[in-house]
Amino acid sequence: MEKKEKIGVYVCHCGTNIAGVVNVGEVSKWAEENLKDQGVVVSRDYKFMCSSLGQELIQKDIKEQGLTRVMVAACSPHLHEKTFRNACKGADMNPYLCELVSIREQDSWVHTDKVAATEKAKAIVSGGVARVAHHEALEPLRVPIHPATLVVGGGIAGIQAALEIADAGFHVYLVEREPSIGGHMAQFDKTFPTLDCSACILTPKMVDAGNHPNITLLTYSEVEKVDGYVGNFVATIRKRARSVVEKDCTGCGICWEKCPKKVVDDVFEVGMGTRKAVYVPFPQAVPKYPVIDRVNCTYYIKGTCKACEKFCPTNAIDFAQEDEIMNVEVGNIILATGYDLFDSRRIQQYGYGRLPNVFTSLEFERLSNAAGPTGGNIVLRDGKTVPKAVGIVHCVGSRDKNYNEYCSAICCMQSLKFAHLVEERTGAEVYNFYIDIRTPAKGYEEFYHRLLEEGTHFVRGKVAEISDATRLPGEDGKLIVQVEDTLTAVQLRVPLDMVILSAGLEPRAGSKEFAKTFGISCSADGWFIERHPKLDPVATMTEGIYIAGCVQGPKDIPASVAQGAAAAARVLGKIQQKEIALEPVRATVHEEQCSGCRICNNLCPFNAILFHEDRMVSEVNPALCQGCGTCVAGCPAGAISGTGFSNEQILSQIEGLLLVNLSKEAAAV
Amino acid sequence: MTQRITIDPITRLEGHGKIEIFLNDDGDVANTYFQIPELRGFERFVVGRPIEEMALLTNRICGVCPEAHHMAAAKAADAAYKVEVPRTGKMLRELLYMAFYATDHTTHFYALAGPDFIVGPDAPVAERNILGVIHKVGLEIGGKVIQMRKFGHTVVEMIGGRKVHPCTSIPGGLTKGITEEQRKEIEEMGRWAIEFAQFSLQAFNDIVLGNKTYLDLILGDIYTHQTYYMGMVDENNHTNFYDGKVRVVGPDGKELVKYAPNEYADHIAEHVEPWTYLKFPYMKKVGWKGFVDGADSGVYMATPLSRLNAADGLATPRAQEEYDKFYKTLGGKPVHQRLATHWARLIELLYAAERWVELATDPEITSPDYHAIPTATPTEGVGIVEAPRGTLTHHYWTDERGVVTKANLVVGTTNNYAPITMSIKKAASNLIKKGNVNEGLLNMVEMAFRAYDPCFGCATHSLPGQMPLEVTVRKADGEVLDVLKQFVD
Amino acid sequence: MSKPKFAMYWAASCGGCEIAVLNIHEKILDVDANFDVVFWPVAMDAKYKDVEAMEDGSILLTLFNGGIRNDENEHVAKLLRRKSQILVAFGSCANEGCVPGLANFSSIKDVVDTAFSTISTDNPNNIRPMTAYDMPEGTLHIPTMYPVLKTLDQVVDVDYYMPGCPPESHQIAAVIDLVIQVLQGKAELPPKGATIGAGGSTVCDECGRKRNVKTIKEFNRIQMIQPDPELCLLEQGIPCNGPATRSGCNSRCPSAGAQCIGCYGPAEGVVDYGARLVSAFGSVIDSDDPKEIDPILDGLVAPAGQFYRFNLAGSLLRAAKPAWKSGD
Amino acid sequence: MTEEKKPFEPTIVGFTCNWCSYRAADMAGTARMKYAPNVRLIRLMCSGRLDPTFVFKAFANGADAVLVSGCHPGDCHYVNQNYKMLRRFNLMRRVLGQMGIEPERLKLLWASAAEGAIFAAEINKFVEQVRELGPLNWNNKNGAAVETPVLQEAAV
Repeated sequence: MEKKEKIGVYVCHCGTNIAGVVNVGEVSKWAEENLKDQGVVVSRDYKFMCSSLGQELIQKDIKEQGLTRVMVAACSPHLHEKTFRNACKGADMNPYLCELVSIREQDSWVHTDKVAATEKAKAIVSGGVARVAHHEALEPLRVPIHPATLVVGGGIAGIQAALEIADAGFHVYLVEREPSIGGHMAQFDKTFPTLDCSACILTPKMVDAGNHPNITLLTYSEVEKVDGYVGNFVATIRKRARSVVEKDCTGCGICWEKCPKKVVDDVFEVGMGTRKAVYVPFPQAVPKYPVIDRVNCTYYIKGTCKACEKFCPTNAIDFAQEDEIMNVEVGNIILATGYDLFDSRRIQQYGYGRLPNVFTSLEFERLSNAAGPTGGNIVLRDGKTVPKAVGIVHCVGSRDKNYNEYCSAICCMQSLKFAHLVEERTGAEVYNFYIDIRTPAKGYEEFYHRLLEEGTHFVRGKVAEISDATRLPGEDGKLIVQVEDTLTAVQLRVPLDMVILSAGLEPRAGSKEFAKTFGISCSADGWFIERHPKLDPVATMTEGIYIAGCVQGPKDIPASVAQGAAAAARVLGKIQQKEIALEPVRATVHEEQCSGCRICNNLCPFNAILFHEDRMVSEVNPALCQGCGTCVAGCPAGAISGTGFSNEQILSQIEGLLLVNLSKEAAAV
Repeated sequence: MTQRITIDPITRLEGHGKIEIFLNDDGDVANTYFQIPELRGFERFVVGRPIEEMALLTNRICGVCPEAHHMAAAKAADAAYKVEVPRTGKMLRELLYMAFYATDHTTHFYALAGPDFIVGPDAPVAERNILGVIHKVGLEIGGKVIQMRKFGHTVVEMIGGRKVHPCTSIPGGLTKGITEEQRKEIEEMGRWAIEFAQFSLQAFNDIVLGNKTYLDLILGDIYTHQTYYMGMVDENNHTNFYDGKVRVVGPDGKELVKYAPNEYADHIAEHVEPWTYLKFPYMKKVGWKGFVDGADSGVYMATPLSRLNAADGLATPRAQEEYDKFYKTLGGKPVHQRLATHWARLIELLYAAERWVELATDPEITSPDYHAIPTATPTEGVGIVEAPRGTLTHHYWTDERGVVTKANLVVGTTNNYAPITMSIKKAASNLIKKGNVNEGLLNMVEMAFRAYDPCFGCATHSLPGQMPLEVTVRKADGEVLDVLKQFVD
Repeated sequence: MSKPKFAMYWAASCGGCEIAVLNIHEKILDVDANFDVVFWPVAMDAKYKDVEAMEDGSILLTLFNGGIRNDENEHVAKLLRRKSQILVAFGSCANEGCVPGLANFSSIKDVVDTAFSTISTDNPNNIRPMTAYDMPEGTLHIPTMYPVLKTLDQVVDVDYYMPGCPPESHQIAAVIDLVIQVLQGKAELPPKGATIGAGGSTVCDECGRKRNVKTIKEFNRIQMIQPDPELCLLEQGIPCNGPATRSGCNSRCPSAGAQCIGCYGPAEGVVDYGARLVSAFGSVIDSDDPKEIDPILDGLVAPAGQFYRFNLAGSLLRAAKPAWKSGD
Repeated sequence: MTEEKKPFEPTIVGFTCNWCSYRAADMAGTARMKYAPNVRLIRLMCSGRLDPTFVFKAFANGADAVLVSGCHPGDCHYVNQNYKMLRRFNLMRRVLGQMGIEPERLKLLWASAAEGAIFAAEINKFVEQVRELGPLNWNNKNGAAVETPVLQEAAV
């Protein structure tokens, strides 16, 4: 460095926390004597540097001794970096000219050998001094926040979040992949533990969302690309062609009445029922406009038919309609894209797909739903036979090393709900095959006891096999569940008419790619990672992007709603700030040195690096940059520098650390 | 008491050398030592590098003739991969090489050797340099020499990618070809080069052969040695610089051996002396008998003269005429007079220029078929070319990935280390009597080895370029009797 | 009045630098016109002794090429440092050791032993050259080789660095123009320690090949593929050092279809050349799976030799080696 | 130089990322877990910031070993930058090997913010391994110059 800095060194006792092991006085003295050429002009030790008195000590030196740099050796920067930066600020020194190194968490607390610990403290201090000499005055970046919000996923979590924000008076774009919002909850019959009708509580919210002046509902749409950064995202959304002109459609329903083409509904009815080629997924769908399923529509296959067009009273059918690509500007994004049901076919020994009367939980939801294919009659696949004995298998695809190790959280309660409904509507014998019963929430345990009283059988054991291979009398035409009752250690063969697989929850297919689109990270399982598992469960590592509902991990409706609301609250908080300050730890490309080799281009997960074909140079967008420094380390031309963690800072810190060498003979002398 | 004369460093040769001349009490020459003071050890540190890099690394052995190392290494790599370079690839390499040859021979004749003859061995030192040459034969020649160098380097860059240290030869051929426009340009430059070569021969003819004193000097005994002669030849025993077999003829002109590159180790061995970093190659069959002449001594030389001696002729018409004239004038084959090497060099210059045009006018020279992808597993390969300063041998062993595990280099000038040493001693003994040393005589000592155009940059991987000469004559007690200087510009 | 004095010298080099200087052709005359050339073995005669006789600092500009391989090289380097106001490390050898610096991978013993035990060497008594050897007529001396080859600034203080193996002639011409302009008061000298006669970026900056976001599934040897003549070589898996190598050569080798081998050394401000290539090549590998990464890396033969092909003598790690300190 | 009798105490430089491994170190501290005092940590924002120059510099300035530590694969605070470091890391080890430094002197450690105990244990293990290796001695499979032989030694 050309001009010599004046550095103050402050070594903290932290009561006895540090001084108990490290000879603080010696360290401070050593720094004063040995680090002169590095620019140390004053070095003090003090009981509690973080105390107001300690801070005043620093401020006094800055003023009186004209310090240009401050180096504090105390606790972890994660604890008090801000404290000391502010102290410097208080003395009109740029806060970023201060460095805090830890001689507590990384020294006094973890070592017992006082001599070694003191030596290490010296090394750490000398490293800090060498580093701080290369610090630069920095200003936090301030960016304005666009008041609109993008909510991806129209399930209960997304709806809740959208409504909270919209009600607060800010605009929301609610994007849903399916023709209607509602998500999985719309498929359910009853909700545990209260057993109130799912539709009854969900529909009003759907309608609100549909009519809300502050909500732009984008169903049958998907987010294809997200550019920008917190406060200033631009989302590219593909609004798929419905073949129905929304502004003209009244949702009268004539078109799907007249449509001659029946199609098995694999989505909403999970293959249990049918719909027309032009359809709304379910009666209470929001919005009410139908969609023409171009894959199955006769017109799109053969070029003839057009029945719907003929009969439409408002000429709302438009076969030529094309996908619409729209860009929306938003300040924050909430992801609530939910989950996929575990595919029970993967567990072959359970026979789903092969044995007709093995049902998945979602199939059963439709079966028991009054608006479902059987009008709520719980019957076998043949559509008429009422089962006399029904088994419910818990933890299908969950808590299982072969599939998913995690617990899907909702299956126990769901299974109990099923048990109740079966019992109530068919009077059949119900068997629950479980590993553990987990009912940790308000009213859940009570519900479990209610079931016990209703006389439902509970068999504790993991089902080995479900088959139609009958051996014993009375088994004819039955499904046989092979299971060991681990409480009695007896092998059981339970003959049943119907088996319900309480399948677990899995991340949406392609969630990893999806996460990439938004520049956030997934766990190994594929659930999106929150900023902090306890203290920040709805934020992500990417500023301005929040998660709610099952996208973050399996959870039930109340938890999803709570997260939706929580995410909304966080977004509202941000919007209220109008602008935010970003840490000025950023990468910068020095154009005259950049060769445009493009090696850095694939190093940034936040798409902060753009390449200018015209000038053949790469550039880092400072607001997009999160400051990880990977591109700085990656640039072969050394053309990228990183504030706060520059090469000079790190290299001199290394030199400083190694001034004190435990194995001198190993040093190159 | 003995006197010691130190010539350090030697002037006007590309490299670093030191001559120690010891006089006996009568002031006559007791012995002479020619020492090479440096070694860089390429054989060691190319180990561990992939074989395709040899042509790029060994380039750096010598910046005077990097093209020669580039070619020898590339050919060794071809051999290691057992890959046949497509005809166009071979021609492009040879074309680059001919342009280099013409440039190098020109530089040597006009800047280094020319002064001795054109200006005269006993002319004032201040005139015995390129400028002197220019005065003697006319100013325009200076421009022509520069032009020749420019043209040569232009072609080298067109095909080799760079003026110095070419980079395009890889196992199986080259990384690029040439366009028709480039071909035309190259052809024109080649035709100019032929004229230049003929002009040079004419100048040599008028000034040197026309002058009885010079002719006597050339034919005189001082510069005569009876040794073996080495040179590469094609299937018709015509001299070829880029490819062929190495032929060695004896002092009697009869063929001793004609070996393929991969057989070199059966025929060449290198003798070691503790007072120099350079080794002394000799014909293995004949054996090392010390620094002596004759059919029983394995000493051989590899220079333009030896190449002509080892061949039955030259493959291009004009050069062949000169070849015949050469032997007619000097009384038949083989020619033993070292100073005739300068003439031989000019004949090679003409051959190179003619071959240059031949190649540049071949219809296939612009074909895109300049590289064949190797398919065999590399093992071991030898590559030999004729460097201007002697036969250059590169030999590499590789593992199955083509990574060099061992290397051996027998480099141009090294071939001539023994004969040079002998020439120096003979010249010194003849020219220094009774401790009486004068500058002209010393220059004639230099002429003895300058004929070989030694490049110790190659030989030692040391310092090429010309070094000034200073001779200090000392008594044993170190008292300086006399200091002689000469200036080269 | 007398013209400022100019000198040029080579230590352990191949002479390519001298040839490159000669290749500036008529520009040479400018040198002659503006300088009094007092020491330039390739061009004119003058001895060490004459240089020793000069006043310290009496030479204005000295271009020094070649590495420091033996005591004689170091002696001349120190001599010229004393006599010169401006000492330029000229060419790769003086800057960073160049190819001869690869010898620093081996011990000097290995280097010498290898040279004197090749298959064609006839050396039954296993003789090695001696720095002093007694012959009947007297003792013969040759210089002592150092254990490692050093760069110029490892033995003397250097004012400017001019990279390249050899430096490109157009760059040499440009530098000579600059110096002449300075002499005429028309220009300023760059700050001490600056790199001259080269660009501030890397070879890709001057390379005409098309480039995309770089991701590589395997590295290729140049002779094993028929490369696309338009596309970036590295993107075709060819280990081209261009991204990390200082610009200034007009991307000679890549333009000729050959990979850059790095003769212009590190870019402006780079601490360690090889480290940049470790970053670069690590960065382009298109895999997050160690089981996949390693096979890809196997495609790079002896990476240290590639990353430090010209730079070993100047590298962080080698500069730290105890062996360095000897001879100082 | 007074510690002849004492066992060799290696000096190790450790690079940690701000989010996982540095917090793991903090965690070890708050939990008062004890480990060897030989490692000095440098905090980077992300292991992806690890420039090989840092590692080479550490060895050049006399470190006997270098520890590189980041978030577990998949848990990177910056999505997947620790993978990008991993690619460099493997290449770095190969280069060190040729440069005469045993690759074992460069250790990679994934540690989450919760893994203070693992962090402490791994450091102890590493310090022991380096003690085994002894001081950095530049010994080189390729036989690079460690001692400084003069030519006479080479002569017979």
